[in-house]
Amino acid sequence: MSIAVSESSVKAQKRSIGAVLWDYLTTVDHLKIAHLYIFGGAFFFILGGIEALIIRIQLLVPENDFVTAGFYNEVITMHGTTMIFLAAMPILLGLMNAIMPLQIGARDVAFPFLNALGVWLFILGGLLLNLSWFFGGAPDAGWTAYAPLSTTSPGHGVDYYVMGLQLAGAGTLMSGINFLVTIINMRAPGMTYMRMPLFTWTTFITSILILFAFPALTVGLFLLQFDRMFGAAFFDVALGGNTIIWQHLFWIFGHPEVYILILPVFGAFSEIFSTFSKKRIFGYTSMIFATMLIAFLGFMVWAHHMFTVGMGPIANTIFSVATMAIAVPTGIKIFNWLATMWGGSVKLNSAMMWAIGFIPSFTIGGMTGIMVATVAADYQYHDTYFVIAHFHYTIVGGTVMGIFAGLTYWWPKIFGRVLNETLGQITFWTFFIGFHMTFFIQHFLGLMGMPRRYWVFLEDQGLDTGNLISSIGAFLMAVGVIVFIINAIYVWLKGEKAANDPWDGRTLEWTTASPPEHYNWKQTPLIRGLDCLWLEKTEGNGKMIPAHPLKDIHMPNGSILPFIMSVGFFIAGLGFIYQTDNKLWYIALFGGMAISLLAMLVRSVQDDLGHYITKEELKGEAE
Amino acid sequence: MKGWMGKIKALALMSFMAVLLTGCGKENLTALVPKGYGAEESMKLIILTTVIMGGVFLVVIVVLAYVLIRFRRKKGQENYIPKQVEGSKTLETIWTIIPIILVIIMAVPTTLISFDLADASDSKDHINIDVTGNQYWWHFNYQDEDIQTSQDLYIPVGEKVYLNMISSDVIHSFWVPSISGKMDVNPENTNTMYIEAYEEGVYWGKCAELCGPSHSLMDFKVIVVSKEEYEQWVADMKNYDPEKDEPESAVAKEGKDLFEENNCMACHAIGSSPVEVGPNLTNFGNRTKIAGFKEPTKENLVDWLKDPEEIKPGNLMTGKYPQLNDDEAEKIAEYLMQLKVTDVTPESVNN
Amino acid sequence: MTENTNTNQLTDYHKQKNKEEMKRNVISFALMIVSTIIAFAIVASGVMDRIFAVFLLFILATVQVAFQFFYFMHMKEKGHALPAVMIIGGTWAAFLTVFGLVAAVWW
Amino acid sequence: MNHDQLLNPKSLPHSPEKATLEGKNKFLGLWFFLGGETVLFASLFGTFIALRNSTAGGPSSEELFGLELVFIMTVLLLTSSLTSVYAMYHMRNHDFKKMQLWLGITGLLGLSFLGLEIYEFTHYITEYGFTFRSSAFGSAFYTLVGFHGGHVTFGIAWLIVIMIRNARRGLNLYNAPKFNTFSLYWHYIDVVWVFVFTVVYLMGKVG
Ligand code: HEA
Ligand code: HEA
Ligand code: HEC
Ligand code: CUA
Ligand SMILES: [Cu+2]
Repeated sequence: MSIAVSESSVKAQKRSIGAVLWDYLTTVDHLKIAHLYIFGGAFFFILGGIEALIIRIQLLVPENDFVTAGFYNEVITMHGTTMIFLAAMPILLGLMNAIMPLQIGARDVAFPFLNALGVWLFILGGLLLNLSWFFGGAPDAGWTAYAPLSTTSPGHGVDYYVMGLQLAGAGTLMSGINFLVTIINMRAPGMTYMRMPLFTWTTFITSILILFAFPALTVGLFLLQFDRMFGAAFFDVALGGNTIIWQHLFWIFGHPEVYILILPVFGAFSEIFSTFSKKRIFGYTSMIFATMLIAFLGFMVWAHHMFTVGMGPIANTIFSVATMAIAVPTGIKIFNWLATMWGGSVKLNSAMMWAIGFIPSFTIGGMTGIMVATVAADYQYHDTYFVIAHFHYTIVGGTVMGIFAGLTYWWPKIFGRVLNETLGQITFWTFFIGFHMTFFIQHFLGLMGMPRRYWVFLEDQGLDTGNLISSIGAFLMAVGVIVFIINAIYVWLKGEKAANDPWDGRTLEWTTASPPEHYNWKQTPLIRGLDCLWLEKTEGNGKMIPAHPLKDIHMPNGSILPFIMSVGFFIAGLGFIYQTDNKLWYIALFGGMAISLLAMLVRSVQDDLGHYITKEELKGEAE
Repeated sequence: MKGWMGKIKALALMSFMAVLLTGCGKENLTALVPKGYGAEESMKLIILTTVIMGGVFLVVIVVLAYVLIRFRRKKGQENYIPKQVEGSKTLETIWTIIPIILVIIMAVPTTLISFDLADASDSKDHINIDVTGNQYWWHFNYQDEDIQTSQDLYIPVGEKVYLNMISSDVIHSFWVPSISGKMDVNPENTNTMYIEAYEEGVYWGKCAELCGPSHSLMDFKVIVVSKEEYEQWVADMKNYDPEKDEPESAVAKEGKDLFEENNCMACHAIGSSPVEVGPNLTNFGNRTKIAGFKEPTKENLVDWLKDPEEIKPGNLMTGKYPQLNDDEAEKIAEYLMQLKVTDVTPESVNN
Repeated sequence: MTENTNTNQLTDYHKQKNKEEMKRNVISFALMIVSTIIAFAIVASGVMDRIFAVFLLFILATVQVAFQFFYFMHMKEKGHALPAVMIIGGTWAAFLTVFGLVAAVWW
Repeated sequence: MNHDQLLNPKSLPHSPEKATLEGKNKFLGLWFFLGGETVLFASLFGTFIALRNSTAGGPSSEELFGLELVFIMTVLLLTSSLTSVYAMYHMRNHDFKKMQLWLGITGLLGLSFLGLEIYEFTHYITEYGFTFRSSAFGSAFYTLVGFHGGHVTFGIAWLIVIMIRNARRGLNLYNAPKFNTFSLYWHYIDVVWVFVFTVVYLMGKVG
């Protein structure tokens, strides 16, 4: 059996589907892994979007019975969980995977094998979670899974939640470490920290957040798992347990998580504003500093989700004021972006439209964030549609718009095609209008007395019009998303191959092919300053200077092991879930574990030294 | 705190134009028309922050619009290379300092109000009520008076009332938007909050923490009556003796027997008995709603008795008692509907 | 595999340095054992009152851990700036976590 | 550099564990991993401290714990930390045999630690009926100490794998980083134990 599969550098010929599939199953190349992240994330985004549409249909009119109460709770739980863990984060990880190595001049990430393991854990974790739909009901305790509702929830829904997130979370943690080491150790010559593009910087800081935030979730999930599956008493009040521990652990993870969602797109927007204004980013240093400050403060504010828990006024106000402080660094970023455009030559194509639409949308979301952070006012906002409005303004108006912006901007680099501009504009306008229609009105719904997670709202409570408008808006958003999908398929079938540098870019990724070869550059470029490509365009010959003469390139070997390991964990996950019903499932539990451990053993026993692409081969591929 | 309130009230009016267009929601439910102390204090902060946010947003949007109009790339400018500005110490300092100041302006009243709302030092001098959250109904135990009720909470107008809240199962959250902000009802510790209503009336209360399928139906009412009426109510409730109370009509009598036969008493108390597996039904005839949200008509009650699951999915009464036929249900309903202990009812509010 | 390999062979100089370092490590080990003994002794003898004992126990633990990090795990050496940042960052996050779970709970 | 050079035990630089990019990556990656582990254990410690008096009528820490056993376990684990330092010392001196020897001792010390821990757990279960399900305190205790024990177990397994795997290959640039990362990990387990014995056992005894 040959486990190591060498990636051939043969130019893309027509290959059979099986070969393509095998290629992706065994790949350790950062760009292909990015493809997997993006496609996986897009799949789950559509799934989560369909769930959102179900929510909005149910809330179209008062006392609707489109879905049952139990099912509604499953839908909102899966909507939140899917969107955050399986849609937004993976797509962001995909963008980071594709672009960050290209921005620092690395050939791949530091641990390609772990990278592959991470993506497969995400995909199989996501599938595991969604299997619950088919086997006895999805989790129904909210994406926050507050105990004791989650520990006492009947059926296996919450078990799927625990195991699915445990797998996906482990994958994310690996990616975080991987990106950190890559950025620290694998920058091209001359790429000092203060010359790194802002997207790389935000990747770096996001990774730190991942590293320190996810373990808290891991522990929380373990406790939940032990309570549900092995009779532990962490959240069992009768045995001295305490349900608030879960809330703390969840939010110690959960709040940094929302910055994990937003910081990468802040980075992407910085690149986009700068490129399409033809200006360097305004206040580069303060942008980095602000990002760090957001991350730092982000760890000290988690309890603002718990103002009504009864922590007492001292804790409440400390967390409240700490939270408000985040307005300052975020404001710095907003105004720096505005200043970047100021005096520039602003080109309004679809990538830039997303960025421009983001500014008012996210500002509203951030400002309502400050409003919910004022603790005594949050007694009113908390757990109402005001909070729903707040976080959809930050997440959809920030993260999702950022994802659309980043995808539009980097589509040529990642997929080798430029997206169609007309379709792009249609997507933007329908989505943008639909978004504000859906969520703006929800601020008022919340204050008018509509709590969140309500299966029905009652007649004659003044909530009808608002909900109707909101639901219509959601469908407009759906139109936007569908047009985007059409766009992607259209350019894939019909579009021309993209140029290396279609946007007159400024950063290193635009110096290599679209899409790049798996070794990224024949010769690692030498970096001479910030916005290094722009520098060469204005002060050099428009091309990067190679840092060394042409020589053999060392690349890692592909491997099927990450996939096998993930499958093992997947099987073990099922074993954990069902061993409470039937002890025979222990076979799956231990069997799955054995598969994974065996794969791990093979991995560590093998000498896997990678392979070389020789000078001659490289020369053969003349430009 | 009155000073800054006055000055910004005018501005606040403007920012609430949008709200007014759609209405402020239903009176006695909306948080936008506060009728109690907590809601009013929260509203002060809501207004203050909304005004500040309006200002900040205006600045951002004006700058953005200006940039888009002024610096948009026009035909023939494709090759124009703008000046590559690194940044500006002055500007960056300005937009660091101003938000800091704004945050401080918000932080101070936030702190004051939060401490004020959490100050329970005078709880001894006021009415204390134990609140228990259950899937999916509320129970109220008037500590000092030895009175138990469910679903409808009677309080006197203009008086501080302390609520000591605990849950018997999962986490709930007690929220009467017009009167006060919410507080979680946890299973392991008692949370205390106080409410004070300014006007008589029947106010909607909602459960605000996901607690299962019927979370959205876990409504309750706060009935604010005048002080005299409240005292009357307390006296009536206290003096009520379920033993002595015999229904007048024959149907209701039969209903009472059926109520006992079907073992409803195992879960439902009538009178101040401590049974609280299900709602206390002492003054059921005065309820504003059945099961928290259904109009108190006989048909609805019969429907409830025959198939509570249909009305409140996941409720804990379903399947715990013998199936009732139409006739039995009618009779029990008749009995329950005439359980009126006092003349102080939701209707008597404002009389 | 890498561009900038360090091909220095092992020299006597390095051997000598390794030896000195090993000596320091043995000393820190001894100190660790001593602080462990003190910690256990404090508790076993029960001579100290609670608050003070707990305080002292934590100091001893911290000292021990510092030895581990700085000597056994070489954090004192150069090239360890980032590991130091990581551990300090992790410790900070850890501190907040413990604090949140213990002190900021409301009762 | 090519593959032969990488696998050749004869051409080692003086710090073989960090001579290659892969070695540097592993080294740094492991430290980051430990940073994450710090938060992981902090969450467990926080949970434990919050629940340590929630005995639900069962035995409390004062009644349960005996200091002698814990002291012996502590000494075993601390010593194993020192022996792994010795192993790294010999690695830097390119003395593969001695390195393996000290690693072996480290593993044995780790195993005896683990043995005592298992003995301790069974003791609590059989003598006091104190289990994972007894109370919130029980759950928190076994989870925290068990997580640490799990880390020890994993460490020993890892050690065995790299020792056997490299027994015939000797020390080279490809595997030196593996030994180094193992040793860092092992020290870290010791660090965690210091807090375990302080917070769980000593504080449990003090009350
Ligand atoms: C991308 C995700 C994201 C982002 C970026 C944010 C950003 C912020 N969030 Fe939000 N939040 C969520 C996602 C996000 N949030 C989610 C998912 C929830 C709900 C979870 C759940 O319960 O299910 C939530 C809930 C939530 C709560 C709990 C509410 C409740 O349940 O009662 C709070 C409370 O403080 C809060 C605050 C904030 C603050 C202060 C910011 C700040 O970072 C915002 C900072 C930005 C600005 C302020 C705008 C720009 C600044 C200027 C233009 C400068 C000048 C401005 C001023 C001086 C005001 N958020
Ligand atoms: C990344 C995070 C994210 C994103 C992007 C979204 C996106 C959306 N969300 Fe959601 N949401 C959450 C995170 C997110 N949400 C979370 C965390 C919660 C809390 C859950 C909880 O309480 O536990 C929540 C809760 C939540 C609620 C409250 C439910 C309740 O409390 O009862 C509502 C209600 O309106 C809502 C609506 C929407 C809508 C309309 C969108 C829209 O933006 C969606 C737009 C997308 C589409 C409409 C998809 C279109 C695609 C198709 C139609 C596919 C068809 C095409 C093909 C098949 C090729 N969300
Ligand atoms: C297992 C205990 C149990 C039994 C037995 C039981 N109930 Fe109930 N009952 C409940 C619970 C719990 C509720 C609250 C349901 C909810 O609102 O979620 C309730 C609610 C009600 C209500 C509505 C109360 C209100 O405040 O609006 C009525 C009326 C009622 N029950 C009547 C009866 C009658 C009549 C019987 C006997 C035939 C009966 N119950 C038997 C537990 C029980
Ligand atoms: Cu009770 Cu929601
Ligand atoms: Cu938050």
